[in-house]
Amino acid sequence: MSTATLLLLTLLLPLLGAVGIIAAGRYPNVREGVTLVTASLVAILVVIIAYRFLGGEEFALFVSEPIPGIAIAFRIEALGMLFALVAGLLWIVTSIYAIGYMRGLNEDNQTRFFAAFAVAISCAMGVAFSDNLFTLFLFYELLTLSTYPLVAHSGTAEAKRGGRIYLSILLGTSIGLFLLGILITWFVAGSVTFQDGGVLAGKLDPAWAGLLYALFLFGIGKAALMPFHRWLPAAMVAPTPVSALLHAVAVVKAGVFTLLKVTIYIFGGDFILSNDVTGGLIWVAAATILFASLIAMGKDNLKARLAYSTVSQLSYIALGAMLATKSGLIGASMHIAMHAFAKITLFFAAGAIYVATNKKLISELNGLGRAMPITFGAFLIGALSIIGLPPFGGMWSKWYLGLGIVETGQLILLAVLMLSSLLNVAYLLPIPIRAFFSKSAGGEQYTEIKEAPKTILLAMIVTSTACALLFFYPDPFYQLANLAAGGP
Amino acid sequence: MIVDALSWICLVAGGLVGVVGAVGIHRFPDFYSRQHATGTTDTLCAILILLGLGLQAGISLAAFKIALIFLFLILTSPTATHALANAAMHGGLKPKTDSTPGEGKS
Amino acid sequence: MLLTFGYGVFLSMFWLLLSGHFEPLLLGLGLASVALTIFLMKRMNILDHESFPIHLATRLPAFFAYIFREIVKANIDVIKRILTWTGKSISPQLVEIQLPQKTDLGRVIYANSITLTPGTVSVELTHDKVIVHALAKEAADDLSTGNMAQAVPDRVIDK
Amino acid sequence: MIDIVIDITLLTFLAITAVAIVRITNLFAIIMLFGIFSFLSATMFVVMDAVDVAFTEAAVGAGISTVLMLATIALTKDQNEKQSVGRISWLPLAVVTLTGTALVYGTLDIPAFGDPEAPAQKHVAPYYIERSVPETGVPNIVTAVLASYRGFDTLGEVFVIFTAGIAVLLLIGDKRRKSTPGRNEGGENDA
Amino acid sequence: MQDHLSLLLVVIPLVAAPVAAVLPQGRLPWFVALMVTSACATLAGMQLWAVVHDGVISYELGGWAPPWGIEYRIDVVNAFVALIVSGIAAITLPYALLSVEKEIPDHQIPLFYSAFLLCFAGLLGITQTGDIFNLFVFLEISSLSSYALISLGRRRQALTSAYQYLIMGTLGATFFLIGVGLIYAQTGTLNMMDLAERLPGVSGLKTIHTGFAFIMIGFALKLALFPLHLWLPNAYTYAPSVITVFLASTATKVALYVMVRILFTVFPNGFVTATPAADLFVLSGIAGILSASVYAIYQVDVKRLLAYSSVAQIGYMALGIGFASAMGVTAAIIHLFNHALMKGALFMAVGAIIYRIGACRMENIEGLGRQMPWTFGAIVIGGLSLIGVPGTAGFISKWYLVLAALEQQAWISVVVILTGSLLAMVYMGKVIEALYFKPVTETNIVVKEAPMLLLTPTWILVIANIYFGLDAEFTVGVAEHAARALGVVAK
Amino acid sequence: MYITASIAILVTLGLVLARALMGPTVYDRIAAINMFGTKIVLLIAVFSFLSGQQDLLDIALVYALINFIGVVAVLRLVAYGDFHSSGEENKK
Amino acid sequence: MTHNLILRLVSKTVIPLIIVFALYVQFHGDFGPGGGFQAGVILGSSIILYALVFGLDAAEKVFPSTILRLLASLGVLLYAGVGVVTLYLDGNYLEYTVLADTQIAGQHLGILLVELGVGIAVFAVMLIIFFAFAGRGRP
Amino acid sequence: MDFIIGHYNYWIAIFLMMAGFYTVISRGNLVKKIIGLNIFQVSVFLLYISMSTVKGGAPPIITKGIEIYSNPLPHVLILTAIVVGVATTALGLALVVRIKEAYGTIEEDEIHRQDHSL
Repeated sequence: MSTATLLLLTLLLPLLGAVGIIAAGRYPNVREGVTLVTASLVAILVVIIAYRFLGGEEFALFVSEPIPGIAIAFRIEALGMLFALVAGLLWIVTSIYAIGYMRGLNEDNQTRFFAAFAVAISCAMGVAFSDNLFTLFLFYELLTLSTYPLVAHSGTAEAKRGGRIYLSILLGTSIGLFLLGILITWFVAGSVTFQDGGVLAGKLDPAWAGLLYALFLFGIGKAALMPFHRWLPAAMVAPTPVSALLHAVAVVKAGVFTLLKVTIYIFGGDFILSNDVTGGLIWVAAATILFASLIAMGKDNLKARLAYSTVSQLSYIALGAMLATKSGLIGASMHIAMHAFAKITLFFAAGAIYVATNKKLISELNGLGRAMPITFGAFLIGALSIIGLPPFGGMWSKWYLGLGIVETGQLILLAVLMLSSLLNVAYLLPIPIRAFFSKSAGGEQYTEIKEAPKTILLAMIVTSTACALLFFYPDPFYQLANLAAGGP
Repeated sequence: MIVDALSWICLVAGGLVGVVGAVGIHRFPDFYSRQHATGTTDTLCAILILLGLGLQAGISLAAFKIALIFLFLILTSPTATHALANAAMHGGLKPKTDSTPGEGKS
Repeated sequence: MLLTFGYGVFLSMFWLLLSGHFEPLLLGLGLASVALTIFLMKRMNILDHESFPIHLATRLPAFFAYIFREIVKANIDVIKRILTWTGKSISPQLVEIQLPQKTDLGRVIYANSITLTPGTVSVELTHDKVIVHALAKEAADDLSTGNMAQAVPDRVIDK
Repeated sequence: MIDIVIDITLLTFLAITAVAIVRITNLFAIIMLFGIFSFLSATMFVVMDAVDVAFTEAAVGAGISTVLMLATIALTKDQNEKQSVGRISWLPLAVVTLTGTALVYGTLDIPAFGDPEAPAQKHVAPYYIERSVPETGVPNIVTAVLASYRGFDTLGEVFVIFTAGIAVLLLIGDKRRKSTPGRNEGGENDA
Repeated sequence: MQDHLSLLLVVIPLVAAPVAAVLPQGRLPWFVALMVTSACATLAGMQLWAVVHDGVISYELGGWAPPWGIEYRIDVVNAFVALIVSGIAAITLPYALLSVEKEIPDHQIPLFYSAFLLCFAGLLGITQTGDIFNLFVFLEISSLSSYALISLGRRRQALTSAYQYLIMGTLGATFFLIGVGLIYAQTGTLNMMDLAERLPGVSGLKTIHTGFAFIMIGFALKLALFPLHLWLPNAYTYAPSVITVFLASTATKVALYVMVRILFTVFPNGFVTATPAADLFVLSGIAGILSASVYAIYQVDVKRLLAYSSVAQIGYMALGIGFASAMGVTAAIIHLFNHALMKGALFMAVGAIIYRIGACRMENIEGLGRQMPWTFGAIVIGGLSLIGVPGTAGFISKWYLVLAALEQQAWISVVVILTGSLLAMVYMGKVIEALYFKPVTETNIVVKEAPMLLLTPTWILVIANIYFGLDAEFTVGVAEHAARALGVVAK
Repeated sequence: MYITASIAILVTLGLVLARALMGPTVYDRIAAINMFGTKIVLLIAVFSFLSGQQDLLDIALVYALINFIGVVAVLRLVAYGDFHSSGEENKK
Repeated sequence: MTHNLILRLVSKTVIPLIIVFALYVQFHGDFGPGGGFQAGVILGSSIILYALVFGLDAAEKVFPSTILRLLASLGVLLYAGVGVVTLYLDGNYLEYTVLADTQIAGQHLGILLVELGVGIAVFAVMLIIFFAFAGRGRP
Repeated sequence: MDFIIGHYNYWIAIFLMMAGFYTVISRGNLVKKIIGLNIFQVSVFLLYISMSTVKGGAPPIITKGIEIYSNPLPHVLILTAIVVGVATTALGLALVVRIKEAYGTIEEDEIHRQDHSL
């Protein structure tokens, strides 16, 4: 198959899947069959593409040119490949998980759920493969819109409130700031196509470049930098598979991914480094890391804590991007993958707990560990990976980030990194510890509680295993990250 | 020449009659008595002025048109006056009347 | 039929006098206009002796002369009252007068004449009488004598 | 000279009538005065040599418009304005003053009344005056311009009138007053 | 045929109107109107083609050379606007059949279509003409018929709205007349091209300035430019669905066209920027976008909400004009086209809802999205276009507008444009939420999807929204061409 | 002489206008308007001779006509309150 | 008002004269003030006078609404039709010159027809409007 | 002085316009608004015709021996405008009639009170 066909297929397949899901809406088994088949196909496709990409093939696809000079076009480069790989692989896992979860809870509107899910994946692929800022923006917005029904899924007042915050912050920042950034870029550089070395380099006064970067930084609301992080905890009202999708796979990663793309291909690492474009902004990321961690510690709601953890972790990537050194960029890119696997494990676990026990608060978890060992085992693995301890994948990304900081010599940042790791420990580890070692308040033994449905367990096992595997075989992701950062 | 003089007289007289009639509608006390001022002076004023103009026009189309205007006014003016008085009567406007002269203002 | 024709001739004259143009086109249009008018009149049902009092033609000049005299008299009277106005020169009256005329046309002309003449305005006209508002008693008395009723051309219709 | 006297007197009458119309609250009287206003302005047109316009304004303004207004108040049965006379609405007054001032400002440059050298008399108009008879054979230039040179405007004008007819038929063309109770569904408390 | 193209465009609907008025009840009047509008759309397309390829068309009505006779003068700008108007009309008519049968009493239908055709012809007449007074005449044809059409709405507020519109519209037209008079007094001509030649010589005069101001205010009233927009929300809310669709996507566009024409073609280059007019446009645009969008958020009637949104969108166009640059005018013209598409689609979809349930207040439409998925889809996509999400026509407009603003370094405008999009998001979000995320009310549970005859035109416009969002070559090309034709030069 | 006549008519017009403005009854106004119309007709007739344009007589004729119709309309309204009833029921 | 004899009779006398006068105005627009529009209004006024004096029903019997509607359409179509005819004769729209052999004759004919159209349309529409107003609220 | 006499016409026309305009925007009675509108329009006509007048000119009807004519063009325009005016008036009044039937009043305040809107 030609490269263009493959590319197009990756984009269209989830959409076709969505159509199939709607068509099969009345028959849950067929519907979920369609979901799984599509997800598998997409995963296979992504792997094939990655393989051929690493083999040196060019993937590009031109669709149309709405405005002269601005095209809807796709081209795969390393970073996008990495993102697509993460999204493609995790979709199938999430699907498996979601089937168990939705069935376990007997949710309404499952057809809409799965269809929107598939569309969201398609959009994520579009973001990953986009060749220019315009295309990226297009799919970025579509992603927001297609995930809105997911966030507001339950239809309760709270869900709608959450959905509204979600939409308003994401669309707001993107239209208000991101689009403006794109327009200014177009206005200044006359092009918004991603280019090695950046299109803005040399065309913009560094002082203005800082401002423009700030527009992007805050405008890409999906990256959840403070103060535009509110949507993420708000979106926690969604069902857990959605949270997994939002926080691990599609949405937030699309955000930081976009940030990285802008950094690397619009500004160019060298331009940023040599002109100190991000000098002040980097502290926003640093502050977000710390504050979000601190807030996370105060949250008793498990998903809320994980959400703030995500906010904090995303800022690692933003930080790495703004460092703009090679190691920093590698670290940031790898963290996309590493965090994805780890955080999705955590969410899966949280969802499993909810399905099995209907509990949402951390303080209620005492003693559950013995009733649900697999779940909490997976949770522990995910937590360790997030903290960055070997033998889990999270270590690598933190390692490279640390290296990046050292290269720039901003040792205070290094301190931030260390401190935040400590905070990670402080807010994540107590959860499995409580579960395994504390006694429940009433002293019950939870004999009646069993593990979550098998599909959920399967998904958790897969992702937690992946966390461990990535420590030993980070290669595919490292290669891609390295390529993206401009390495050999 | 005589024609000129005649028409001059007619015109001026007509104008005067008009003015006096207009004064009349301010002087008379109630609607019905004002009707006399309008109904009668209006007609004479029109007659005189149109006559004056007609004399100037001689025998011509203009004269015919003046005659037509004249006809129209003479037909419609009293009709309107009458109809108006009639309507006023039906509308319930009572005239101030008195049977003995000299007590016009009651 | 004769009436229609006569009226047509009358209207044609009227047209010519208005127009003053004698080109064939305009004459043709004039003819068409007259025809249309007659047609409309028939449709409106207003073509009869009342609307076309040609039978009174012979008596009209005399009548006009009479009425003109009356008008002048009336005006002199009214003007006098206006100019000498002290608040006492009028004594409005309402009087009822029997109508001698037998046709509508005659009554109308009579009523209008009353309006045109000294100090009297016809207020209400019914089948056999007319109510008159008079400015002064003399005027009302004058009317009652019936001088004017005689002058109004009526006999032609009465046969 | 008498032209100017007539002109100025009539204009003054017009102004008085207009003020009276603004001040009076009896609708019947207002309509009567509007009739006078139309007659006066028509006479102004005569004085200013616009005979066709005068013709039309008299027939339309004093005739048709007045009759229609009378018909309306006959149908609405409201013969008095409810708004109090003495109340001056300041905002409208301000708007009106502003607009008026702008217009007066605009007339400061305008050629004086009757100026034969005004640009308006020099460009297109002389052509019509010179060429109307040779080109169309119509001595009344207004008719020539109306029906031929700017015949399309007049076509538009006829369609305007036609539109008005259609519109009136649509609105009140039914012979009888409609008494469809369901017509105001949900309309009462519309915010 | 070819020679009389631009004339036939106006005369065909004009002649069809009296014919439609005397046709018997039934579907025949509709059919006549459909044929006429389709023919006009074709002709308009041919005309645009001809203009683009062969240059300006000048048609002398009555065979009299301008400036003595009336001239139709077509360049890319009016050819484009004429195409928008007739295209929208042609799409509206299939939609009209059922909607009108539902909302208008049977015996009024022939008259309804007659008035519709008159309105249509009037708008085309305004667009085509090169004579400023002829413009006034056709303006009145379209205005009068639209007053009547608006008053046919089912609720009694339609009457008061139409009245309000009549007063405002007539004031506007009279202001325009005053302006034309003043300008005539100093130039002696009414032909636009002739004016363009003669105005530079007198453009310093106070009379000309006042005349200019009056023309602008007059058309601002017609255009519903903030703060003269007060009539628009009512009129659009209470008019019959079809009329709302038609007027929302054509009438204000034509008014805008006239403004652009007068600003840039009739008055000499630089006149706009030398007067405060340009700044006022920007100011009014900014105020309009912000305030009308905020108003829209608080509306409970969907039609009214969209009407306020229209006011805001007009603000965008005003901004574009106010920049008085080639880019700005291009943006305004692009938005003119795109807005016709999106508002057409949205009002059609809302009309479909009204067709089914008779109302469109927020509490009436709860949960309808699931009962009427296609209608709902149209509203969603139309809404996205309104917000300016990429991939829709709305985005293209916003893109060019922001670029134009950036070019002028008008940062506030940039912020306002983007804020406007955000506000659009909020109010469209409200509608979509009510339609889809509220549980279906008991009365709505039995509601069926709108009939095909309503859906098809709606979706044609929806698809156009997406198509012109993905391939704006046509729009942008024509708009740029148009801006050139207008003779706009950069500051 | 035309001048004298026209001035006299103008004066009359002014006085009549005052009556129309002052009322006090509706009938006074109508009467004033009727008279105003007549005087305007005369003014135009005089003016037509004053300016030597005899076409104006047509206009004067129209004015007379319209004035008459206007007054009839007003009267009808005053008498019956509408334009459609045949009036037979009011017959005395 | 029908019982008011004076008005009835005077109107009877005057109405035909008004009609002829209206038609005179219609056809003499070339030479003096007047033309189709004025004629239409005056003609309409005469019928209005008739309606005022003889009752609306009588007037509507003379001109039923269908006829008026046809007349209105006919009038505008006559005007627009002249333009269409000129198109057929290879002229521009409303270019009357092509209607006859000489320019003057063509113009003359064109103007005459066009004014006739205006007159008919205006007359009919004026009556339509008046009847609509007057007939509203009839029991 | 010449200036004042030369502009008197315009100014009075403007004054009349403003009187009409004021009536339209300040009065609450719907019929009166229409009348105000009419006055406004008629005054605009006066303005136009004032512009068309030529001192010593005759009405624009070609007559032997007359050289100076008034400008016919504004006359034509105003003829059209009068027609437009009467059309608008008829339509506006028809609307008023319908409003009266629907609301029972022709006062704006009262209508607002009934609708709580507009």
